[in-house]
Amino acid sequence: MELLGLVYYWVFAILLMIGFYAVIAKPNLIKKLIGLSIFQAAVFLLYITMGKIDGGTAPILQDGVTLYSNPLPQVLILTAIVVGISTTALGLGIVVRINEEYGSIEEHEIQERDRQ
Amino acid sequence: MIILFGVFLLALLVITALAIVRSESLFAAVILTGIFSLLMAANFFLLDAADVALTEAAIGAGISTVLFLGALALTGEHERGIATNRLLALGVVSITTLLVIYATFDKPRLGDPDAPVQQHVGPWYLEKTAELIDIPNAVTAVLGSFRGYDTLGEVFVVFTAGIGVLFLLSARTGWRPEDIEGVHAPEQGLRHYLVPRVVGRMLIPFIFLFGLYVQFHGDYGPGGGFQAGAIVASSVILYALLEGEKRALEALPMRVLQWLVAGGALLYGAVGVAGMLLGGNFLDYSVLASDPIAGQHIGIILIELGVGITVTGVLLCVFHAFAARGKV
Amino acid sequence: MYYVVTLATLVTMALALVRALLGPSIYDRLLAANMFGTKTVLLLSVVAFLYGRPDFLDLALVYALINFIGVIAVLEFIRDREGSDAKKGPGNTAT
Amino acid sequence: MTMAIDILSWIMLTAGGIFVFIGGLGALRMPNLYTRMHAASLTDTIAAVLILGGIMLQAGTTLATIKLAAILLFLLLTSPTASNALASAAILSGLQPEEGPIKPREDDA
Repeated sequence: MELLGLVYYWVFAILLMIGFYAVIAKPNLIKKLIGLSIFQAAVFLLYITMGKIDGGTAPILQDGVTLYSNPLPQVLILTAIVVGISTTALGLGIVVRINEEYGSIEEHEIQERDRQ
Repeated sequence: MIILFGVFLLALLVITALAIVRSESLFAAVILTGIFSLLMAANFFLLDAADVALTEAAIGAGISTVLFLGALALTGEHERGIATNRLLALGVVSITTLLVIYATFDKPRLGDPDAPVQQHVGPWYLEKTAELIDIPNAVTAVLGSFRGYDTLGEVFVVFTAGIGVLFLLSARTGWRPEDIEGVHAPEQGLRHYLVPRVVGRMLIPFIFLFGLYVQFHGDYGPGGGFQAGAIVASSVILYALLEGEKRALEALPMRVLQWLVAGGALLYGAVGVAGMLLGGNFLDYSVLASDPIAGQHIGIILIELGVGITVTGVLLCVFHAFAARGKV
Repeated sequence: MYYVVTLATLVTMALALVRALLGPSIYDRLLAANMFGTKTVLLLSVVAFLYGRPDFLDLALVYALINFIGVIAVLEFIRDREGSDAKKGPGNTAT
Repeated sequence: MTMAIDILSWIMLTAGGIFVFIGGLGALRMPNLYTRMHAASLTDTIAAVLILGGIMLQAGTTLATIKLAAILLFLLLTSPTASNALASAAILSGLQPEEGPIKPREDDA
């Protein structure tokens, strides 16, 4: 039972590294961006996990409830999700432009074109 | 029991993430990303983060899929290359994973009320929300009032990202935002899927209405400008998918959208400046009305409105920019 | 009793996920994703009551409303692709 | 009276749970796309009615019941529509339904 409380952090670590693997090892730029959003999601999970309190409930005040989970991580992550999709859109925009200039979104093909 | 459900969902999350990275078809990867987001939202919900789950739902269910598909349509849907330095990458990744997992043994257990993170500011916010702001949703109170500067910054990041996409995708080809309106053939839209069109058209007003509800009910329940912006944008995107971009742009022209992008951020800033003019600090809403608590209410509603307008504008601008790029 | 329903929903989500991973066609994946969406709506509704905070049903409502958009977007995308493939030549079937 | 409502709602919830599970099993084990779609979409609908109805009985006359009714309404609208769109897209793309006895597929083994 003691270890069960750590599973969330392990999943955070695993997801983080799955995303990171996609970013460093996959040559396809869109795949890299998908990996980046998995990476992001892992960080979101970490923050929300830290804010949880046993026996607490969501921080929306209600009569007769005294214990609430921490609202601060939730605020940070709430805005981060929307910022995340905006920056992902920016990344996708850059990928689309790269595809137009180089005719490819594969890393090695782009590098080859650059060397010429 | 609930923690077991959570762990089960986490296991599914890891499987999905692995499948996303392994999948060679980017198209399948995008569909799996939708499932990933659903799992993420369910997990947030189990961890008491109703507001965050609502945001993830509003963004992940429609908009992120649509954006990725928009980019895929412009680039290509299959990975061609094989992973470079695969073994090296795997090695680095596995070692780092083990290191991070080793580090977690020193972390406080899930839900520990004595964890350091629970000792500071968090309890203070909960305590003071009832006293200083007097709205039930502590998340909205922290977002809008206690940490209004942060949120202002985030809104400007969203704003900048939207402007960035418009700049990038209007470069060189001589494409101007206004041109989108002219480039579409009239037979756009899901003309030959009759049933989805009829049902979808029926749903659009409800989605829009629900967006407004989330916007203005954000003080009392889960919701607020960020979620509402995404939901309203979803309803317009659905309209564009069903009826074609041209009709959507007739309803909400690009010019209006650009005004929305700037206007929301400006409204947020203007509320801050109004506070200064009335003798308070920047983003101090207490001076907006004779009663400080009423002033806080007015301030939070106004800045949430600003957030909602900017988010709607940016998401729609980005969507139209991708869609138009494909047709030029 | 809510626990039984939650458990059934979770197991079904796992089954749907397996279908989404196996494929084989893109429509199978899409079907699984759609099914996953409705199951999430049910799960969230039940858990809202399990937690005793029924005001959180908003979340399930969002999914009930906009999960549809994802499916429509993917179908639109497929239609565009098929359209451009058809111009290049026949012989293209769903994979 | 409350007893009767409780029993009825538990029955509905359990039946809903069973249907959900059957649907999942069908979507996984059926041999081709159209049969899978059949299993998934039919049970989706009945399970949603049963489960949400069961919760509604528990909730009584509150705002939650109205929200549940709205959720049910939208699910009943969108879920069959999505199935329909999916099936018609699959047919249009040339994926023909198989006729005659069903051949088992390797990936289900």
